Amino acid sequence: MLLNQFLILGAVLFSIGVYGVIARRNAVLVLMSIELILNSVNINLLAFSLRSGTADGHTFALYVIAVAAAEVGVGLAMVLLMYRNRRSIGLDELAEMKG
Amino acid sequence: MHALLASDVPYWAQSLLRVLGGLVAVLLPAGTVVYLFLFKMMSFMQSRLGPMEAGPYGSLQLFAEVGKWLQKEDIHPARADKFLFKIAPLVVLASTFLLVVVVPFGPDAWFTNFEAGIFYALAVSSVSVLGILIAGWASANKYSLLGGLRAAGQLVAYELPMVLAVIGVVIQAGTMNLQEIVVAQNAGSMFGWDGLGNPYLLTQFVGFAVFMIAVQAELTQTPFDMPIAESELVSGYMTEYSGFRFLIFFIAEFATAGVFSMIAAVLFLGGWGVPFSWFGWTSLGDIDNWMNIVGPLILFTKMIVLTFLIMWVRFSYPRFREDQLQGFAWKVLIPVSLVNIMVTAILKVAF
Amino acid sequence: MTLIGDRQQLSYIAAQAADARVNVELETEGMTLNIGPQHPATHGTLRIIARLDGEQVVWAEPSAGYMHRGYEKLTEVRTFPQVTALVNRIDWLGSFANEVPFILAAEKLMGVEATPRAQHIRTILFELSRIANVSLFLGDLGVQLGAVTPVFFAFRDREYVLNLIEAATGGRFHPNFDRIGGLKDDLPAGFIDETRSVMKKLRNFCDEIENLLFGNEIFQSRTRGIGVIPKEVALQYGLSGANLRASGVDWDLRRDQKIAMAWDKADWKVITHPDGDSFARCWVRLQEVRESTRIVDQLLDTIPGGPVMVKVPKIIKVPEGEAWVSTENPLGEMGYYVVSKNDQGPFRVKIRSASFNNISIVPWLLKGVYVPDIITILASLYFILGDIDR
Amino acid sequence: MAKPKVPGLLKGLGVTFGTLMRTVTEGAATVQYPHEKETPPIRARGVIALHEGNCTSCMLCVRSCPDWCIYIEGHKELAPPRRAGGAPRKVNKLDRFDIDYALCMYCGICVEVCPFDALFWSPEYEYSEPRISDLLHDKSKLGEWMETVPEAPELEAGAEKKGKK
Amino acid sequence: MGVFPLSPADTTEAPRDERRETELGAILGALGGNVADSLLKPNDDIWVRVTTESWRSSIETIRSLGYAYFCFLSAIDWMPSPFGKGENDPTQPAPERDNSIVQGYTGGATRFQLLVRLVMPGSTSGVNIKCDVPDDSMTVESLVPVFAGANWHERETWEMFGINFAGHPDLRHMYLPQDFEGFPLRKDFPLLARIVKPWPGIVDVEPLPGDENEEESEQS
Amino acid sequence: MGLVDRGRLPKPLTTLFNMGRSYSMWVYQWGLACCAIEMGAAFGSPRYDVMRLGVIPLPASPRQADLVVISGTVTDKMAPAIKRLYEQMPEPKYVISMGSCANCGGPYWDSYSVTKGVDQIIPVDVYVPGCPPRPEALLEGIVLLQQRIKNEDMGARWRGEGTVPMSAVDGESAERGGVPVVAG
Amino acid sequence: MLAADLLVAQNVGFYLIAGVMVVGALRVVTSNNVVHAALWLVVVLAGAAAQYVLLAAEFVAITQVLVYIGAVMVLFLFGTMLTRARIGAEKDLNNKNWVLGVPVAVLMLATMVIALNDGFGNEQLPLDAPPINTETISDQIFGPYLLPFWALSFVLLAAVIGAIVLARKD
Amino acid sequence: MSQFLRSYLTVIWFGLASILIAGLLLGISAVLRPNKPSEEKLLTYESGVDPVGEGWSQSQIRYYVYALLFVIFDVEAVFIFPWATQLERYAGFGLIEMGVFVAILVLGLVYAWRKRVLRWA
Repeated sequence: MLLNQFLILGAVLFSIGVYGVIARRNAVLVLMSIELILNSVNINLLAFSLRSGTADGHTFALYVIAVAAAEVGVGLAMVLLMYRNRRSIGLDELAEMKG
Repeated sequence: MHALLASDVPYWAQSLLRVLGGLVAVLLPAGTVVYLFLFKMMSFMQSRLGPMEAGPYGSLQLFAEVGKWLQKEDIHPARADKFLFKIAPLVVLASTFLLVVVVPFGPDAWFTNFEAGIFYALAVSSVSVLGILIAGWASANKYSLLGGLRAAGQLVAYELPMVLAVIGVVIQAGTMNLQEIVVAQNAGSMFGWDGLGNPYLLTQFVGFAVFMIAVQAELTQTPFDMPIAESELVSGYMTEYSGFRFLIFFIAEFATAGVFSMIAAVLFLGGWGVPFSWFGWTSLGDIDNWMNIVGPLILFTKMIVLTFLIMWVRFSYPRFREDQLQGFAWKVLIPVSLVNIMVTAILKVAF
Repeated sequence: MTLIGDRQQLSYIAAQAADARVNVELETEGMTLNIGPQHPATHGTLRIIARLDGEQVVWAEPSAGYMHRGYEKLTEVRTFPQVTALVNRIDWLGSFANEVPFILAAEKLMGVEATPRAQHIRTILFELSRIANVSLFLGDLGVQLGAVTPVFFAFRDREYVLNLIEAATGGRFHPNFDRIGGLKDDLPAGFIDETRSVMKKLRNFCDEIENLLFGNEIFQSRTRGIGVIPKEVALQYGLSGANLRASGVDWDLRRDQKIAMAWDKADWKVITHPDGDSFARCWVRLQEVRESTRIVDQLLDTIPGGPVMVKVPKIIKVPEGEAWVSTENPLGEMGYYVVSKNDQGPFRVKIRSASFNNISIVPWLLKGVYVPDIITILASLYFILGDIDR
Repeated sequence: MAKPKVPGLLKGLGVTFGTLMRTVTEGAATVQYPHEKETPPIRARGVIALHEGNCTSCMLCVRSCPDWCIYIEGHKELAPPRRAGGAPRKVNKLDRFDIDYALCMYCGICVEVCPFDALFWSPEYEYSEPRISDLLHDKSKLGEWMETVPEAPELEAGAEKKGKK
Repeated sequence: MGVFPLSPADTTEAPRDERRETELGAILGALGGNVADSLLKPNDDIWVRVTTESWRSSIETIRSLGYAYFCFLSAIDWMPSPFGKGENDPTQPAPERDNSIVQGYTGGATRFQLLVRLVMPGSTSGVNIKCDVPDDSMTVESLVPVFAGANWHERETWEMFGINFAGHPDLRHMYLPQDFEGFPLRKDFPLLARIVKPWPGIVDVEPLPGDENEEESEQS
Repeated sequence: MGLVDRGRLPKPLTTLFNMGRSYSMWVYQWGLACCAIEMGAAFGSPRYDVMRLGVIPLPASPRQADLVVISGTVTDKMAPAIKRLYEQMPEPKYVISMGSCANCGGPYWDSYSVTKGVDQIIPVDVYVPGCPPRPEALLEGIVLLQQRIKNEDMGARWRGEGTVPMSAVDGESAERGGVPVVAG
Repeated sequence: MLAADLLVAQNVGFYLIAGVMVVGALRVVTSNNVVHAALWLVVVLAGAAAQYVLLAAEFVAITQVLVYIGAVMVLFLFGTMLTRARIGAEKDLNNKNWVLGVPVAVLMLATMVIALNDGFGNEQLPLDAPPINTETISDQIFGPYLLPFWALSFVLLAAVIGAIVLARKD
Repeated sequence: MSQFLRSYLTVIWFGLASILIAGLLLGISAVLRPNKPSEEKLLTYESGVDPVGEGWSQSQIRYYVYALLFVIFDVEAVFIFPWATQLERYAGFGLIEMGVFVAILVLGLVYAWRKRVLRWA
């Protein structure tokens, strides 16, 4: 197995995630895209960890997962708040609201 | 068994044997639970007889059931999300199969021997939530949706006490490997007397109680059967399912009951083992080979006892309300199991 | 018996109302949930339409009529014996109790009174049908709350009572045993002894249910403080029977009304409960079954001898007049307002059935509760579809 | 309240377990229907049997039936006189006596009003049919039910004896 | 007035019922001119007929006298049925009947009368209150503001008799399908099944040939 | 597809599947009126215990039911719901009409709001007489239905011919003339 | 067993799973039904867990299943069902300027691929490295990384409080 | 292949087996069973009446809060597990380390409790 296999897989997922963040209007979908990005990061972390033979990457992957969970929790709560107030979870409308 | 397989048999045959074994390990408990408890025990508790006509004492009832369900029409409601509607039962069944993988049946009779076995079991058991949530949503039915949401809310709420209850055992055993947990219980001793081994049932009684309550809830059995509460939601997330797909849900429900009971037996009752001192064993290596045959039977017996408990409660209690259920999990079970962990940890460190 | 104080009651009601209001403001796309006409919780074919916000009921209304069979019209085209056979089927669980007030009303118009023995046997059968009726309620209560076993116990022990009723009247359900002026027939031999032993079984059944269900902490937490009906509201809606007594009104037509029945020959208590919640209603019914078994036991000792029928002509014509008779039926006050025009059949019969009034409170009661509480409240109000729809 | 309070949850478990044990040791309360059958009480209103000889086709039952489910047709015949030398009597002869059990409400009014003791209640109940037309029992079938009619029961003490069904 | 011997207790001369007399007196006193007629049957019941205009206020007054328990509300159609009871022989012309409207206790002037029963909780002191329903407008005040429980009863009465209740929150069909036509409890509402199905009782025993004039077959 | 209903299976298999159908009848918890209580007694009372026969009263939703017992008065308002719920049951499905009301309107034959017999809206396999029928009578109806199913020709059912025996010879035993299904 | 076999088997596994993951990820960002997108995300996450296993990270893989599939996805599904989850396709899930995303993503991917190829080329991963066991991870967390661990607890606490504050009605 | 990976391969086999067995049975069933859709039959079941409104509802926010709490505590459990296996070695210091962590999270639970999000009304 090549190291690059994993790294490029990570890169692909990352890019798809970025596309999702840019293109999606629905806030929940944006959060999902962010999850994609975080997962690609995890793959990289673990791949490097295997390369170096240490457990640092694992520890950080765990932390990433934990923080991602917290992020989703708060993010979705915000989405819900938004939905409750505006009956829509379109992000561009949110931007309009500001201006 | 594994040692035997590893040396002589090619990998594909091993895997095939394992899969067949897995089928037996899933379907046998399911059949047993349905016939023995759902049909017979329930009837007896209500001073009835249960199925009697199909075969002697209704022993062929299950075959009749399968034969019947095979011919039933499979309805997909027009407004349902067809694809998700179809795969939801498979997800639930797959979760059961993934769960049975970690159960050790004997000293060498296991399917897999993960280092993080119990952790794995807890992880995959939560997959069924997805299946149920999908089933509830994809049916496009109000009862189903309410049932699915309730089920998901309940399953996640009780996943946690279950996880926390297990931690006590892990602290005591110092490992997450189920096989080692079994050995630790059967090879252990209580106050220097090893006639009983050290089943964690005795030391982790609180953990056991919490675990069994959580299992009851995970299996959506009364008093935690709000997701399929008949008098409220008709059949909850299964309302729209007909034909064989419904049977898959049904099988999965009872198979999971069996598998969870096995896991509980492994964690708290010493699994496949009997106290090692009876035969003068001290470690996994000493155990005679016949234990690979007897072990599954012992485990099966323990499973029957635990499913009896589950079903006994099921047929005796009324059901909670959804908020009471959540309150019970968060205000009683989780604090209790946290305290249990702390006490266990302190004792472990102290002694 | 723990009581919920008035203050608590009122605050509960206020909280319900406030909650419902809050949710109406928030909710825009609520869900309308149909419970029924085919639904396990509706004892038949009642339909509850509930607008939900999440699992909270914003607004709910029972929609009756799926079992409307036009009794009041049918009575106008039938003769008095035929009507007796028909009204059996209004409250199909306590059939004999349906016949009694009608027959009493007809007797009142005709100015006849049944013999003492007939009155006694009527009372015994009346109480037996109450036991058969309410014991099934106790079992069904379990099913509604998710416990499967009580209903089997209820059916098991109810069969003994039905055997008695059938042995005496010939019908398990619809005795059609009452006649203007007495009863169709006397009791068969062995009835008294058999009844005594069955009453023992029934008391045992009550104990079982009490242990299995009423003592259960889950059951109590499901029913206590749920669906509180204050006294004044209960009277406004014309609630009757155990539902009224559970709200603390000490009123039982069996005791308070002087009619040609034998309740005053026995020593028994009227059960009341001050709480007015679902638990109180169920509890009152449980105790009433016990009291009924006591009444039956006592009446069995004192059956007077003599005929069971006074002399009435074979073809009955009831003189002109109007009469109202109601009795304390298993479900509550059931009465018949009979208008006769000196004919073989009644001119107009208004059937005042208990469940109709008992259920009319539901829209008021369901506001702001949760979906599971709908079931609890409906179960504890205890209705029978035929009694609502007639 | 001196007794220690057993939690209701445990009591409930005790009840079900007690029943389980009772069922195992003493047997269930079940009567295994197709193989063993209970005899219904004597007065049970299962099916109406016709004693054809007693019927004078007087139509009383038909007219008092709330469901209009009895159909009688008959004609008059001359029968030999009862006493020798008397005039021949006019007798009603029964051509048709049908009861539609799909419609019957089993109230028993017809049995009660019959002045000639031609109708009887039989406790039999096993006559469900896959075709609704078969539920219309004709004269001969109603006659067959006569075999199953039991004797009227003894009455409880204190009753005034009447030798009526 | 019964044709049959009354039971011994009732044969005593003109029984008095002082309790009911006081109660009726109190009611009549409170209602004043709103009472159209009243009747007291000793040891039986009280009937009061109030004027249509004062319907709601009269009920309110009576309620304030302690009759707080709402028993039922219904109506009576005093018109004799044009169909009779299960017409014996539909082939024959219907027999002549006296089709004049005769009201029951406490009289009245209209075809429909409302009937409400209120009871004093905890006792058996009840009162049956009647009121005429105007034949033309068929409208009476609703009792819902007085007794919340009257809601369903009035809906039922509206559905069965076609009597309107002014001020009722929602007069919708309750028992019958929304598209049901007619008011079933009116006496002129026909029961179709009875008209369509021949009465089995008409098929009488065929007489002997040459015996035609024998009408009556011996019935008992 | 649909080998069972086309009647394209070899006979032993057909028999096997027929057995399956007859011994596993999930009956729909659905009561209408008085008869519902007697049905409940048949299903729920330990004295009768219909589960012995393989009739399992678990499902509350029509989707899982094989058998529906129309127990009680069918009103005109209820009739569309009954029709729909029957439609919503998956094939193969069976109907028992229990009691006079469901058979023919019974005591309410002349009412303005009652449907005169459930067979006007859905096909019925077995009529159980009584008002209400004793639980045993319902059991007898169920046993009768089971006997018929064991001999049933699914193909014929599918073509809308109702329950007909697989062959005339076997059919003799399925039909019975006025005698109880199981003697003694 | 030969090392070559091993290589083949693992590679086959990798490419299979990677393929599924990429398809899944694409469906996540293109699906026109939120619930479908969420379920495709489940596929991606499960695939990631499998990749972790290939990377000999057992504990992380199981954590991925437990936390992501068992918990976070449930959260997502709740979130969608609480807001809007219709059956069937929905319009306007995408931005008006979704076209912009494509070049950005492609550009980014290209840059990264070039950089990675430059940096790591054909570097092989150790094949028979023993899986990192829980013990090592545990020692890491409760040793050098203790502080982030405690910090994490504050993050989680903040998340709880924040979410409760946001999600409450008042 | 290492033993480690093989174990996980078994997991995949089991997953596939479950799908296969279910698929097989569903396949047999598909061959056997009748299929007779009708408009009424495909209608959503709603106690026998016409379905009203849409088949989804804006469900309660409470479900979400519960799920969120679960996620957070699940994460906590993830960290407790490795600690639990090694507790014997960490001894007292380990207790303190985990004690601090859990205590902070319990604060969250207490907060939720005090804010009454754990009850419905």
